[in-house]
Amino acid sequence: MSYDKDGAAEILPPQAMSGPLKFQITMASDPRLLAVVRSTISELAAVWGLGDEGCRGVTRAVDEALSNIIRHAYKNRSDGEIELSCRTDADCLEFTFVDRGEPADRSRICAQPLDDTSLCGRGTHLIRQIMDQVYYERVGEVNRLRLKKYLPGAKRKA
Amino acid sequence: MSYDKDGAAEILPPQAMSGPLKFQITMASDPRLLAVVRSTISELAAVWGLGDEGCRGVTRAVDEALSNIIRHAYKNRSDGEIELSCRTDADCLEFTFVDRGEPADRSRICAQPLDDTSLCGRGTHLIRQIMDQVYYERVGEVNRLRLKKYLPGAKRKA
Amino acid sequence: MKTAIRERSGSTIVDVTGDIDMGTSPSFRKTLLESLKNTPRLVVNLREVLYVDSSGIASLVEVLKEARKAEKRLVLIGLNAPVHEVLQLTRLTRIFEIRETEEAALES
Amino acid sequence: MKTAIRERSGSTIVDVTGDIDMGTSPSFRKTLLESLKNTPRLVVNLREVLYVDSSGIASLVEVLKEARKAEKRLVLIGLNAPVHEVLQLTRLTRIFEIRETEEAALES
Ligand SMILES: Nc1ncnc2c1ncn2[C@@H]1O[C@H](COP(=O)(O)OP(=O)(O)O)[C@@H](O)[C@H]1O
Ligand SMILES: Nc1ncnc2c1ncn2[C@@H]1O[C@H](COP(=O)(O)OP(=O)(O)O)[C@@H](O)[C@H]1O
Repeated sequence: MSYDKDGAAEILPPQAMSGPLKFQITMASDPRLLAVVRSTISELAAVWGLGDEGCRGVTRAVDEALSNIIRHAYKNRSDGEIELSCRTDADCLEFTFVDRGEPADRSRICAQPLDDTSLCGRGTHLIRQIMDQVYYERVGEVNRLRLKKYLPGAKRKA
Repeated sequence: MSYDKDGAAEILPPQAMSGPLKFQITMASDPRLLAVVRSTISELAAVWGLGDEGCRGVTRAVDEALSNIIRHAYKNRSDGEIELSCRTDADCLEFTFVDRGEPADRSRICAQPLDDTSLCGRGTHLIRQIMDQVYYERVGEVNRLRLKKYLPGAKRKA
Repeated sequence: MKTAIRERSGSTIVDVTGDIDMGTSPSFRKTLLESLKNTPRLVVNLREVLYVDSSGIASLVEVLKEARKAEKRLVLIGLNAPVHEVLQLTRLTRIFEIRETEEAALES
Repeated sequence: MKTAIRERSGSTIVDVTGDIDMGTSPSFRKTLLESLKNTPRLVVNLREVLYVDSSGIASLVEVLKEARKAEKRLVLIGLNAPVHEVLQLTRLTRIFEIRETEEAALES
């Protein structure tokens, strides 16, 4: 599935950046590590030059994506492995998640309408509201989820 | 080289922890990422149950070790790769750094007396004051640095 | 995340500290549901909370449903910018009773 | 890390914000050395600094040496716990002139 969204106004240009920066995390699928990753991503987004709201946005998207992997792909097992790669280009930020858990049921993603009082189903909506592209694929035994956020003023390529 | 130190009083028992947590970072040898790693390690140490001073201590040790790798092993090149693995046991915290840069000149580590006004040479001292064991080895083409901190009350094994 | 429970003017106030995420929302949910049983008005003070994820939002929605069923009130106070943001993103700002301060929550 | 420079009562005050580490200490060092040239007393306000690494310490030591050579004064103010800690670990608390507040730095 692939998704494109207009408006990335809350994200500022990456003044602090001059070239791509490699940063990758390999972690256990343990909810105790979510706070660690939030703190990492929030600081990484600041290094990339995002403003406060932009940092909060990408941090939330990454957190919700990791929670989904722990909950759905690994069925709450805490000994699975998740690889999170962070990459930046002149025009976008990209987060890639790889796990070896259950494949996702695509029909259930963003299947709940927002605006109601259901007790689940908001995580995937939040991710799509914040990020410009959400791309999921199953490759052999692994799930790969890619979240992309264009920087303001950057040309959008599909 | 290996080093043992008495007194780990500033570190509290890991109340929050119940088992080992895998957490590994693979990063470019770029000083802009130091702030990101500090924020990660400080949060990870909190998850491990360390108090404020303990968190600041291990964060400082990791930061100084990374700075040394960037400065000395990679000679300030920012496109080198550093792998940082964080591990915890019932009795200790361990950080392992792997890089593919120049080997370290062991005779220069902690070679400067403290307490003077020299313009360098404090990083390795700080690491050894904070951590209980500092172990460096060259394995083939890579440098491996291991920093270990015992938790209070834990039995110390060499 | 930690919670502390107080009584004031016939209401129960739960002061929450720390992030509410997938790891901590089960205990957040449990504390709120239990506190709701013994009070006509549950005030949740989120001033020391800087992050609420979708599972925390789901917990709040569940407590709200329980409150409505029992004809009780749930009031949220002390919302920081990031917490307000997630309620807006999930279009729930109008479903919850939100007040600035504890006084405002107890007055109305 | 950012620096802002002000003059007050014949002294130069440098307000520093953010972490001083291997990446930012070169610009920290440069600002201090240049500011020192034009003042008899350089006050470095570290209230908004929560981390100084060994390269930041080395910069401060270098500026202190320059100040002594030129018979000028370097005063550090607003040290937070982590900054004080690193000066203690490196046994430098007694080498630097450290004051609580800007007023105390300008008085003496
Ligand atoms: N990483 C994932 N792996 C497998 N299934 C997923 C994943 N992410 C989402 N899903 C599916 O999409 C549905 C909606 O997800 P979400 O909107 O986050 O809400 P919730 O997690 O509360 O159900 C989930 O119930 C699940 O079936
Ligand atoms: N990771 C490393 N790789 C190679 N050499 C190192 C490394 N760490 C330390 N050294 C050597 O040890 C010396 C002392 O290091 P340190 O105490 O951190 O002070 P400084 O970096 O200011 O010289 C360095 O000058 C260098 O020669």
